[in-house]
Amino acid sequence: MVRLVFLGKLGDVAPASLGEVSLPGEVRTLFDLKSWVARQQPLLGRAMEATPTRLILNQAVAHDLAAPIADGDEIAFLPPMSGG
Amino acid sequence: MVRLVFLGKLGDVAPASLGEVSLPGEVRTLFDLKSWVARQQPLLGRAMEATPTRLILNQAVAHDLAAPIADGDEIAFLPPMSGG
Amino acid sequence: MQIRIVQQSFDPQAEVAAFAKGRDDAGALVSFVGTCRAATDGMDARELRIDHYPGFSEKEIARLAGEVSARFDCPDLLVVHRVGAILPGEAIVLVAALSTHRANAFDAVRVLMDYLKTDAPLWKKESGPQGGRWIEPRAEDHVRRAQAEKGMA
Amino acid sequence: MQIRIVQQSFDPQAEVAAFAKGRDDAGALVSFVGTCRAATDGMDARELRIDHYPGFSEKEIARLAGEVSARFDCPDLLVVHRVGAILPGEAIVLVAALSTHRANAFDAVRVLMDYLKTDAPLWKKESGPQGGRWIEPRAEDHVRRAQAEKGMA
Repeated sequence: MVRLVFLGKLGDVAPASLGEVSLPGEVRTLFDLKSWVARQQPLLGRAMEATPTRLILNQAVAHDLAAPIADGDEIAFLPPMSGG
Repeated sequence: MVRLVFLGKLGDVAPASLGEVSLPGEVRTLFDLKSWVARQQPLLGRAMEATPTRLILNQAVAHDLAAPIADGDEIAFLPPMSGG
Repeated sequence: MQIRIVQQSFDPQAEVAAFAKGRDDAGALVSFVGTCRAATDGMDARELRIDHYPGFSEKEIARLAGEVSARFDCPDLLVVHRVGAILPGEAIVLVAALSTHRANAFDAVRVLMDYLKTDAPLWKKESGPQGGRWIEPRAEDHVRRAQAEKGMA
Repeated sequence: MQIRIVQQSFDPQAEVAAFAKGRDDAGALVSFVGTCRAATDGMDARELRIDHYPGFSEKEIARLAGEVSARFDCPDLLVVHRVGAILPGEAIVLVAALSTHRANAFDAVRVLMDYLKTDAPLWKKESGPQGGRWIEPRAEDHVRRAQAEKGMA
């Protein structure tokens, strides 16, 4: 099981069912996960394509999408920020 | 009679007696007044020489020391400012 | 350095007063308050909502504040950022700096605001009569961010 | 534009709160507070005294604020300047600006402070164990004033 967090406009189109998911065995990296999410939820996939999306793995910025994911990880999907 | 105001460090060395003065007839301009003050009070004269001093005539900056002064005028002597 | 993300409406002047209290060693206090405007870009914004990512948002804002603090030798920084549903007139963000020199305090607050606009993990949504829209940094925010980075702020 | 010279200690945060109250049209509020420090330049300043020239000081500060307000398109400026005997920890000067754009408010407050340092008809005297000394603008204040004039602020 991994925990997925969708922020901002991605949160608007992500169903609650994606909050906690069991990933199939072939989903091993962040890159795999992003593709899998886009396949599961085409609307969310298009939203991630339309805007630069950063991935955060266990609260740290993931610069390399080849990073492996493991059971218990938390992965967040961040569209462009607008603080201040 | 004219009213004289000495600010900042000039106020420290100007005697209260200079607050309200009757000027002799030959003191016709701001330039004359400044020289007259320096003659009356050499300590004040030296203080005005040691630091850039601006004259204010009736609450307006006097750019021309040849400006005439008249009975009832208020003239202020301003050393460099330090606000803020 | 104090960084806080708050869910409830806050009083920015009371925060600044508490931050500066007893600090008669620091002569200069600069503060910025960003408030939810009644109207933005011709749109009648009825409500603003700000999403955050608990834990990560605080950590990232603290990292940005740390960078600014080091760069301008200004350790005394305060950031309070509101999240959740915000009404017009309510404070969204407060950034304050205490310093012995005013130039440092001005630079620190200004540059930290530039950073927050583009780099703070927060997401703003305006809701008005025409529905909602998510706000993204404008081109000028990115320009300002790049200038701030290069020391042109 | 509000310009006030005050003889008594004032609460800068309360002033800013009153200045910004009800202004949900302006999203950006920048303020600067200069406080009497316990120690200045290695001198243990026990008390500060500021002289002013009644009438003229207010008028000149209003003129400087008017210049800054026009230059940065920032009509909503507040200046409160303390005069008389001031103790460590008490506020000396408050400058605040309200604007729809934060850049204008930052520029207005910063440049107005630069102007006040060299051009406001006020005279500061520090009194400590070694006696009193009148403060004059430092070389860096003049440099900053000249830069502010040229738009490099």
